[in-house]
Formats: sequence, C-alpha cells, structure tokens
Amino acid sequence: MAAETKEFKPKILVFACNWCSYAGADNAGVNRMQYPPDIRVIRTMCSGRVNPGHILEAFRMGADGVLWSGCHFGDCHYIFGNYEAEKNYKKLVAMLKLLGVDERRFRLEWVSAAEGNKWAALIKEFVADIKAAGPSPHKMNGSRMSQPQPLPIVE
Amino acid sequence: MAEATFQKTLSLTNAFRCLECGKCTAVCPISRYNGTYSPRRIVGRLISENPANVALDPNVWTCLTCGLCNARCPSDVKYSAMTKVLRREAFRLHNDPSCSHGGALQAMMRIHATSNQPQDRMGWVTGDLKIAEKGEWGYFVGCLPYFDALFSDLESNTLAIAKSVVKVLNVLGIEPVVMKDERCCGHDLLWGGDIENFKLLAERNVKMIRATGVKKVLTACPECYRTLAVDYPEVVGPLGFQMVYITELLADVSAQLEKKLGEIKKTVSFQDPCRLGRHMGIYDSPRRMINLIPGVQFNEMTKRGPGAICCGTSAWQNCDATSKRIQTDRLLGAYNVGAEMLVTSCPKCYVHFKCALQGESIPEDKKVEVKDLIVLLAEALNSK
Amino acid sequence: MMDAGRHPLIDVFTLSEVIGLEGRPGNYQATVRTAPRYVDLDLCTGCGQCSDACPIAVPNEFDIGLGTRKAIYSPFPQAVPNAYTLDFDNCLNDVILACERCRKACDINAIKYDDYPKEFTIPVGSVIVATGTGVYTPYQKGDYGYGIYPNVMTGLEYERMLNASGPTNGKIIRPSDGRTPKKVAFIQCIGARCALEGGEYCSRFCCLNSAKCALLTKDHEPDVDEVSIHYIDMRAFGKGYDEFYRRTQAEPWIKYVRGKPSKILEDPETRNLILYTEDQATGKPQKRDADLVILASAGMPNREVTTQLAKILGIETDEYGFFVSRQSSTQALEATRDGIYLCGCSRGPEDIPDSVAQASGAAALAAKHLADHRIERIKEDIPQVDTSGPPRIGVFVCNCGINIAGVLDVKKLAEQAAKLPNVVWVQSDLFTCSDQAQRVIQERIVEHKLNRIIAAACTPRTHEPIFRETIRLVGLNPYLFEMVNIRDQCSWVHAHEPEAAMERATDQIRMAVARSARLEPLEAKELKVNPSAVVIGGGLAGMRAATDLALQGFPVTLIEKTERLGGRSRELNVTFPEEYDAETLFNEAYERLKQSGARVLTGTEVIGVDGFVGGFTVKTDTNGDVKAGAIIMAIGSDIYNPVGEYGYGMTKGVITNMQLEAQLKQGEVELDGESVKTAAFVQCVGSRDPETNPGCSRYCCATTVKQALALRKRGINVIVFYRDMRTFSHHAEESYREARRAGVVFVRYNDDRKPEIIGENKVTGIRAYTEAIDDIVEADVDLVVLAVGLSPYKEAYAKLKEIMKVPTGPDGFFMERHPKLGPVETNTEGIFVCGCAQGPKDLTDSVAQASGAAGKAATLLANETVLLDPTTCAVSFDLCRDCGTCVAICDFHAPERVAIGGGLFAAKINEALCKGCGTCAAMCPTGAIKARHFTDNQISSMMRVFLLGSEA
Amino acid sequence: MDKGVLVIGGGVAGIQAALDLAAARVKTYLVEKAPSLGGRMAQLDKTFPTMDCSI
Repeated sequence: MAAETKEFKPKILVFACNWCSYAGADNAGVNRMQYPPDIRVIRTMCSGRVNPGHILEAFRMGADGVLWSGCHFGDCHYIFGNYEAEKNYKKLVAMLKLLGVDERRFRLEWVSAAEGNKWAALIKEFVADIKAAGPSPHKMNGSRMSQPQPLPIVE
Repeated sequence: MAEATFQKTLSLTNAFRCLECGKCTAVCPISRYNGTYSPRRIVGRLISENPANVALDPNVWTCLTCGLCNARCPSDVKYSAMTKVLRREAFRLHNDPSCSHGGALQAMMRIHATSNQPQDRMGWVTGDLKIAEKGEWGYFVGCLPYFDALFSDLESNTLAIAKSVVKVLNVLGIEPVVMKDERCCGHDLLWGGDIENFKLLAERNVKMIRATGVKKVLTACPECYRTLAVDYPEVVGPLGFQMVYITELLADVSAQLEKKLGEIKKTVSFQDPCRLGRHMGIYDSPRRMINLIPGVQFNEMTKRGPGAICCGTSAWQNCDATSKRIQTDRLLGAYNVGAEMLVTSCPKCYVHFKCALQGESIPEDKKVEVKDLIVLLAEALNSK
Repeated sequence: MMDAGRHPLIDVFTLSEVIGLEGRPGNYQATVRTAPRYVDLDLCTGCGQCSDACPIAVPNEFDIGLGTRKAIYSPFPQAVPNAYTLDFDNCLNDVILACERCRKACDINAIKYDDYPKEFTIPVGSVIVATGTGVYTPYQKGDYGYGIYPNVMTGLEYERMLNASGPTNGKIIRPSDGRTPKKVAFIQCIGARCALEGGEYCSRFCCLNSAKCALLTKDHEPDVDEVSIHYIDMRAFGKGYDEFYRRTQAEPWIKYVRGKPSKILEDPETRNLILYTEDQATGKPQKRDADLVILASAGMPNREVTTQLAKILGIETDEYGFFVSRQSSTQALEATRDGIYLCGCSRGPEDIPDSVAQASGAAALAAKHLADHRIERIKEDIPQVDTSGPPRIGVFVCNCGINIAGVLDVKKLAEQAAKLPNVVWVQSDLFTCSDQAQRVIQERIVEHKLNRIIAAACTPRTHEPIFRETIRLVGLNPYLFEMVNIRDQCSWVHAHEPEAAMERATDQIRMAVARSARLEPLEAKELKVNPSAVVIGGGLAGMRAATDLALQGFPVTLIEKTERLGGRSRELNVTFPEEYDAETLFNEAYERLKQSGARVLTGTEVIGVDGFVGGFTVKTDTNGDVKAGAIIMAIGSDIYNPVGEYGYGMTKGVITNMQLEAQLKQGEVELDGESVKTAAFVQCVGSRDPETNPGCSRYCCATTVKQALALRKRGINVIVFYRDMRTFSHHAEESYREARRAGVVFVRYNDDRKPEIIGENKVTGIRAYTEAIDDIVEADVDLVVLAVGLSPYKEAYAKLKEIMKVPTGPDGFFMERHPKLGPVETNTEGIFVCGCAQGPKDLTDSVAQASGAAGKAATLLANETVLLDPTTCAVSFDLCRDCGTCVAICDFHAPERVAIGGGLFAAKINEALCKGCGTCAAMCPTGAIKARHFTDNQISSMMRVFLLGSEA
Repeated sequence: MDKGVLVIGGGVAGIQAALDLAAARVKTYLVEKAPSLGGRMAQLDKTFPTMDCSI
C-alpha cells in the first residue's frame, strides 16, 4: 500500500446564477453526472450581481479558486446582466494579474440550464486545475485585534 | 479598549481641552452638507461616555480626517488623530465602514499584507523609462497599477503619474530604483482601523526598501508620503532612509527643469491634497511647479492652502452623496475662478474628481479637466 | 410545467382522454376518462424506490425506444406530476405469481394494484385543442433505408441522443456499432413538401431544428469532421433564425447541400451510407458518404386519433388529420364549432414562439365564454410572526428516501447543524416536502417560535415556492426561508465520494445558516390594476387584440394614428392562400370590433405614457389622457423602400409587390395602358440582408406565389427569382406547387449574385446566374415586381421606444420578453406587443399573435391587484453619488435620476420595473444600492463561513 | 365543479393556454393522455435560435 499522503483539499467558491448555471448544475444532478465535491456554491439571481469585492475578498480569505458562472450571451434572464459581469471580470483579471494570482484560479464561464454535462466537465476541469495550481499562497492574516494596542499618536 | 489606554489617547489628543466652541463643526466639510454630523458632539461624547459606545457609532467612519478642524481648533484638539484611534476600536468591534467598490480595494490591500505571492506590477515601465536596480534615489509608486485596473471605465489612466515621475526624473539625470514587489503603503488600513495588517505592510515595505540600499525615497502620492514618513517610524522605528515628496525635489532643481519645459496654454487651479498640505505642511513646492510651466495661467481657488477643502473621500470608504457634493463644489470652485483644468498632486484626489465628473451633476459646459501635477509637467517636457 | 401542476385554478388530469362533449358554447359538458395509474398521485413523492425494485425493463417511449425504462416509471426526470406510473401491460403482477416488489419498496404505500379507470363530466364554457402533432414515421415507406439500415435515424431520435438526460447521456453514437460518427448527414423534408409520401405542406420547424442539431453535434462530439444538411429550401423564417442560419453556415464543418439525395445505399461491411446527390458546382451526380444519416421528419398528426377527437368535439379535420380553422387568415385559432379553439401544432406544424403566442390567443378566445365565471381570489387573514428578535433558526434535513440518505449521513448533518449559531431546532424527515412533513414544519414554527427556516433538501428552483408557501400559511414571512441543495448538487453528483460529499453538505448548511440569520422579511407590494387596456395601432392585429379583450369584458381603447382602421390590409386585394377578399375580411373584422364594445380613437397619436403595470396613463394629442392597466403595441411595420435597387424609381416597369397588389385590386395589370406579357418577381428585396433587414420578412414568398397565380390567370407569363422559397405558411406550399403546375418559372439566384435588370428607361429584360444550370438565365420581361421586405417604422419606433421604455432588437423591431416563451410580452411589465411591430410576419400569424397579446393582457387585467416580487433593489439616497451608472446599465429602466431636494439628484429604483437581478448593486461604486435578499452582507457571510471557518 | 375551460393536450401550447387562463382567474381543466405533462418540447435538448434549455 502506498504511504498515506496528505491530500490537498482545495477550497473553491462558485457563484452561479439562478436561471442558467444553477439550473445547469441541477441538470447535472438529475442526470447523476459525477464531479469532484470540492466546490461550494453561492446562488445569485444573475451573474451580474457579483461585484469585484466579492471575488477579491474570496481570494483574501484564502480561496484556492473562484468560479463565476452565468448564462450565455443572449440568454440572460435580465437581458444584459452577464455583459456587466464580463466587464467586472475583465477588471478583476487585471487586478489578479497584478496581485500575482495564478490565472487558473479564477474563471468566468457560461453554462446554460441544459448544459449539465458542461457543468460537470467544467467543475472537473476547474478542480483539476486548482489541484495542479496547489494551495493558495494568500494566507489569511488572523482576525481582528483582540487585545488593546499601544497607540502611536502622531500628527 | 482598556479605559486607561483610552484616557491616555484623549489626553494626548488634547480632547479634554475642548472648549465646545464649535469651530470644528463650523469648518468641517462634512457638517456643511450633513447636519447630523458634528465633530464637536463626538468629542463631547468621548469625554463623557463609554468609548465603546462611541466606537459603535457609524459616524466614526464619517470623518474625512482632512484635518481642517485641527487647524482651526483654538485648543489644539487633534480630532483626526483621535478618529484614527477610535477606528481601531470600531474595527475590533465589527463596526465596519461602507467600503467603495464592494471592498475590492481593501481586499487588495489585505492580500498585499499577507500574501507571499510575487506581484506582476511592473508592466507600466516601458522601454523609454529608465529605472535602476541600485542607486541613491528610490521611487515608491503606490497603488497606481491597481487603480488603473479597477477604474478602467473612468479612463483615468493613473499610471500616467508613475510614467511621468520617471520621465521627469530621467530628464534630471536620475534613474530611480523601483521595487517590483512594492506593496500598498497601508494608509487606508491604518485609517480604517486595521492596525495589524497595516503593521505587516509597514514591516514588509521598509524591509524591502532597506534591502535596495537607497538613501532617499521619492513619492508622488501624498498618502504614501505621510504614511511612510510619519506613520511607519511609529511601528518599525527609524526608517534608515529619507522620504521626499516629488515636488520638494523638483522645486530644488527648478532652474534646471525650467529650461526644458515647453509651453502649455491653460488656465489652471490647484487642489491642495489634505495629506500633503495640512498633514505635511507642503503648500509651496507644487505651486512653484505650476508656475514654472510657460503659458500656464494659475488662478487660485478661494479655499486654498491651509484652508483648502478636501477631495471628499478618504480610504475608499463612506463615499456617498456628501462626498459627491464636496467634489462637485471643488470642481465648480475651479470653474468659478476661470480655470479650465483642476490640477492636483494626489492620485486619489485625481480619481475622485474623475469620478465626480461622471453623470449629470455638473453641467457639461462647466466641467473642468482634471490632471495630476506631475503628468502636467511631463506634458510640458514633451511639448518642448 | 411545474407551475401548471401547482396552480390552484388548474386541475391536471393525466392518463386522461376526452370522450364526449355535449351542450352549447358557454355551457358544454365534457366527459373525461382517466386510465388507472396504479400509483396514488397524492401520496407518491417521486423518490423512485419502486422503480429501482422493479425487475422489468422495456423500451422507453420518451427516448423513442432508444433507452429502457422499468414497468413502474417516471417518463423523464422533471416530469409533472412527479409521480410514477405503473405500466400494467408489462407488470409481473398481471401473471399468477405476484411480484409486488414495487409495493414492498414503497415506504408510503402509494401503490394500488386495484386502481381502476374513472369517468366523469366537467362543466366547461369552451374548449382549447392543443393536442400537438406526431411526427411522420419514415417506416411505412422505408424511405432512405430507415428501419433497414441501422445508421439511418429520425431527427427526434437524434434529439434524444443529444440530450444529456437521454439514453446515451448526450453521446452521439452509431446504432450499428456504438462508434462516434465522423460524418453526419441530415436530410430535410422527410414526409413534408411531397405529394407521394407524408404531406404536401411545409413542416415549419425542421430546417432550423436540423441547423441547431448540426451545431450541437460538434459541441457534443468535437471529433465529428463534417455535418451536411441536404435541403430543398432553407426556411429560416422566424425572428433571429436567419442570423442563426448564417452562424451555422460560417462553421467550416457544416455543409449545406441543396437537393434531397435520390437514394441512399448502405455499405454492408462498414454500415456506412452512400448518398446519391448532385454536385452543385458541376451539376453532375455525385456520391457522398456519411456514417450517420438523420431524417428530419415532418410534423404529422396521428390521423386516426385526431379524426376520432374531431368527431367527439364536432369539429373538422383536413386531409392530413390537422384540425381545420374557421378561416385561415383572421380566424385561424377558431375551430369549425363555436366555443372550440385551436392552438399550436394541432392546426398544422408550428415552431415554439408561434405555438406559445397561439396558446395565449386561444386562451383569450376561450375566456370570453367565461367572462362572468372568473374565480374570486380568496382573501386570507393570517397573523404575522414577529421576526424582530434575534434569529431562531429551524433546520430541516431531508432524506429524500435514499436519494440523499443513501450518500449522506443525514442524522450527522442534523447533529452538526444543531451546534451552529442561532439554530434552535433541527430535525430530519424521510421527505421534507411531503404534506406530513410540511405540517410538522408549521407546528415547529409555532412551538419553538422559529423565525427562520432552512430546508436542506433538493433544489430551490423547484421546491422553494412550496416551502415559502408552507411558512407563509403560519404567518412567517416567506423570504425568511432558505434552501440548501444537498441532493441535486451534492448526493446525486458526489455519490462515489460520500465523505467529501458530507464535507460539502456540512459547509453548505453552515453557509445557509449564516445567510439565514441575515435574511430580512420582505413584503410583496400590491399594485391596483385598472382593468382596462389601450391598444396602440388600428391594423387588423390591433383591431383583433382590442376585440378579444373587449369581448372578455375589459374596457378597451383602440388608438389609431391615421384616420382609417385596417392598416396594411386595406391595400390588399385578396389574402393568401384562400383568396379571401381583403375588403370583406376587413369589414368582418370591423363588425366584430364594433360589436365588442371597444372604444376607437382614430386620428389620434400617443405622445406619452406615465405610470407602470396596472396603472398607466396614455397621453394622446387629440383625446387627452386614457388610463389603462395594460398596453398592447400593434403598430405594424413599414415597407422597405427599394429606391435605387433594381432600377426602382428610375426604370419604368419596376414596381413593388404592394404596387402590383393595388393594380390587382383595381382589376387589370397594365403598364401605361399597355398589357403586360411577361412579369418577373425578385424576392428578398430588403430582407435577409444584414445591411437592411437581417431577417426573413415571412410574408413575401407566399404573396409572390399568390400574385404569380393571379397574373397567370390573366395570361401573363411569370418568372420568379428567389433565394429560398419560404412558403411555410398554411397551405402556401400547396399554392407553390399549384403555381409551378400553372407554368410559373422559379429560378434560384445566389445570395452574392443578385439578378440584373436590362433596359435603360424602361425595363426590357432580366438576367441572373443560377446554379441549377451553372449559367446565366436571361428573359425578356416588361414588368419587374420587387417582393419588398418589412422594416421598422424608424421614427415611430424610436419615439415609442422612448415613451414605452421597451427596447428594440438588433433588427430594429420591438424585443419580446423571451424569443420562445414570451413572444407577446415585453420586458416592461404590463406592456405587450404583437403583429409586425415584434417582427415581420404574415396576416395569419399577426392576428393570431394579437389574440395572444390579448390573452396575456387578460392575465393582468382579470386581477384586482398585481403583486410585485419584493426581491428588488433599493437605493440609499445618502450614499448615492448620482454617477448615473445604474441608470445607464439597467435594461428595465428601473433606476431613474430624481431630484431629492436642495438642487440634488439621486437614483431611485422603481420597484414596479425592477426585476431584482442585482447587477446595479454590483456596479454601484459606493454600495448605495442594496439588492434585497442577495445583500452584500448575506453573500459575504456565506463566504466567511466557508473560507474562514467562522462568521468573524 | 367550477365551470371552466377544457384544454386538451399538455404540451407547451396546452400548458401555456392553461397558465394564461388560470392567471386570468378562469378555472382550467388540463387533460393529457400521457402520464405526465411536457409533450414534445420536453424531449428537446435545446431550442433555436438562443440555444437555451427547452424546459
């Protein structure tokens, strides 16, 4: 038997829009398509709801990967919400590049309600990518101060 | 917060000397538009109440820490310093400010504080810009690359400031040392109460600068300037290098610079950044730089110098309708003295004004151009 | 589907047939017979344990026999009702040795072997026939080797294979050897457009369906090298269809081959197929090989079944078995007996948008018999649970039979949940969605003063409404319910990794608990509905919409800009295909309008609209304000002006088809008093052209056929230059055949080589290149008729777009809410669109759509109030910077810049317009916009719990 | 039983007609021969031209 190795369990956050991607994920379930369980999903009504702060905060808090998913162009339940998501995505890609975040860790993908197979394949691929990228180097610094601090006062 | 510590703070900031004259509230740019906010009342509460109560008040985050009240206070109450301390307590108690852009910038700063990942931030250094590995002068760029990424839709091009700094320095024969893994100075975290992450940033940056061996570090950002020059020594001890604001250096060599400047025919006015002016006492050198450019007509705004009004937002938090009104007033203030362009020498003032120009608050025909001082100088160099 | 199964006013009878209809319109008695299901509909939860236990496997009808199902089964995963059915013919209990495995497997005793057929009568005012259509089975004739060669299959079989939940899980395989095909060939018009087999009519949906399947083929199997589509004419007539067709044409691996193969032979060794076709470049016969052939079968009713039903209902069918309309131009949705209406494919093949529009139309027509029998909304009085205190969360974890419990340790999940902050009650149930468990939830809310409920079960997309209703009934605000999907997105997809699945379920429950504590009660706003409507546009579509609404008892005002009603129809001579006199048609429609009681304002223009759904004020230039709860836009379309094309406007003898129609109406077709010998038609002038109108104008091919026949009757020779003959409408294909028989010559020209007009000042001839002979055809003609397309009224549309806040699409026509499922609604609630304003179409489709708009408007007007979903966005004026971002990005025009005093402005979101997507909240620079139910705080609490392990 | 409209066929058209009638407060009886609703559209994978899912 192989020696027991400590397996890397990535923390992957997924934002999925209610109408297409979340439904696509349900569709994968209905069809019992298997994919790795390393993701945690947050449902929003539209991919446009997710703002740059959410994504950067996720990385700040040590997420190993963030997947953002919405409807294909033209399918958005709110007409153009996914176009706004893409605008923010482009800004974030630029921000994360500056921060030195491995580009594999952040993706924006379009998955429709019928694309259970695409969803399952996407999660498989993304989890494999994150595993290859390894644990996030962005370790979270503890929480808020619990002790009174000495107070430098300068003016 | 331990009671004793807090009492000490009040004493150090002269809070007990408050005469309740109300001058602070009278000059406060926030109180001017937001009648519910009064620095005087907060000082009063701090003296009489449990500090935790005050720290839980959302108004802890309202202050711009621009220091106008300090300047007017007959008793020398250091209100903004007190606010800084109070915010540490607020932060600890989970009384959070409302962060602009969904907190994207704060997240970025905290990643800077804790991540060991090397950044990829040198993309702006184009071939025509000469920078060095070693030397006497260092240049602390600040968060400009990040502003460009996040504010792409403002078309603000804040990186032009960094490019202009290097261009101007190159003209003077200086090839500055630029650090490829420089981190956020932590100004906003410090003024946002997150002292722990601020300390991490201070330690990292100072260690990095020391490792380059530079003697003097230039910056074109008043916030970086104040933070490194004044706040860092408080947490890391003596820096081991000297902080110099860009216009101070340029004013010293203005004779050399003047010969190389071409003409720019513009009527301009100047926005005193609060960190540069009231916090650090630099009023003169930026004005000398503006006046150096041939063709520029410099019209001062009515509120200027030590009495200048702040750009309306600080530390990417609590940006709101009041902020916008302050900015609108500033921009119209420039227009009213006949300026076509409002020059500032702080990247954040610049971004805030760029943002304020959006929308319909200011009529199109009254919208002035906004430009950073160094960018203007570099343009004058180019036009020769 | 789910909604229909749940609606209190809809009784669904499955496994049922109508066997009798007595009485008169408004007072029919329908007799229905229900076959036994052998499973109790009320008890069955659809857990599937019975099916797992069943030893019998039979071919699955839903997958056209490509897959198998058990003798006790649910046809497809999202079936409504979500109950199983026992197929007694295949069940072992029919024989002496009782099997009873399913009965024993069922935990709730839902299986009843002694179920029996039931007959009952229902009082009905009217009947809608929406029986759809079957498909032509190429079996009977063995066409192209179907049923003989294993690798020849029908489109529907292929469709099931492409479906991820289908028999092959979305894999494309050759039935002969299970291999992925390299070359797939589609053959169009199987059983359609053919007098020998199937029907003569066009089946409407197949062209685009094959294009879609072709595109999907590569998505599913990237290794496929080539997909060829063998067709006669590409009939991409719907809105956006031509653009879609062009998209598929641009794919290098999709090949469109004109002409049906003469025959197909199979290579017995490889089982590959050889298609005998024509090489378009040389005009010589050629052989093409394919390893999979898909026959695009036409829609075709089961004639026995439909004639039987027609007999029961007392209505007529045509020779194919489709139900016959009373009159096909303007009464297409009416069957030949009063009070019986048709929609969808029951009257002929339709695509989805037309079916949906017709369904709403049939609803409008059927409802007029029941205008006095609307069901009152029951007012409830439920005391509200006080939710102001600290959160008290109840967590209910579902086993879902073994669907969840088979993978996850439900008991442990419950135990863990009990330790989470704010959780005061936890329990697990076999089926949390069962009536019994729902009652328990209600009891626990009262007993433990719970003010937040979480169900860890299946997907909120189907079950959230059920739970919300449950807690609402005991006075707990429905928005304090949160759902964790530990089935569809956990136990089902991580069945092989139960431990990791457990971790995921644990995290997702913790995240839900954190979010739940931050949920806020939301109150749905109720807006009063003014039960009257305004119809803008007095063409036949507008007249029809106004008539149908007025007949349902709603006050209607029809506003027409010009002085006369009837619009474009007044310029027509006769309609196609039945050559009904247009003047008579108008007079009949006008008579109906008058009798309906609708108010008509002619010579009146709409200059502004205020308000929103339920309470609009329509401002007019001459007649003051008109109040209305709903508005229907039926302003029609302009006709393309071909000035400069084909010498139009410069060369004598070049006219438009509308000008020809006017001459036909006068009687004689002449040119300067001289008779015409030969006329040529040029199709697609201002249609299917990305520069003018990217789409098909839908009416022109059939109109040309009609006019060509009229010219032939006058002894004039006719040549038609076309790209694809799109005679898809009812009986138009038959007329097309008739025209060819009558000697009309049809010449196809290429998209990039338009015909040329010969003659300086007066037309003398026309020439065009045609692939059919790979040469130029030249003819002497003295009249050229340009079949001009329909285009938007530029100014009127721009103005109306501004006034109504309804966007126009890339083609310039008004955009519908959803291209398929919402063809007559717009994105602005309470505003509907029909006829050519939504896109070019012929008279039949315009008028049917007008009824559809009336039907949709009635769903609003029949209610005293309209409830607004409260999960909208709201702006805090204190934080708003008046930057204008939200105003600029919202396609629903919900945010508006408003003065807030002191010379200041801020954005304000109109809750009646906001759809709650939350995009503005994400784009707002200062955080001034709160997306209710998806606030930053709620989202970030979930992130913190997952990533930091605590809410800190 | 309340007097209503009889809708024969539980495919996309029948369901749409039933939903519209019910929303207009008209009692509707939806009769379907098969064990479940959905008809032809439930069999489709995606629909043109937007390629979204069919149910």
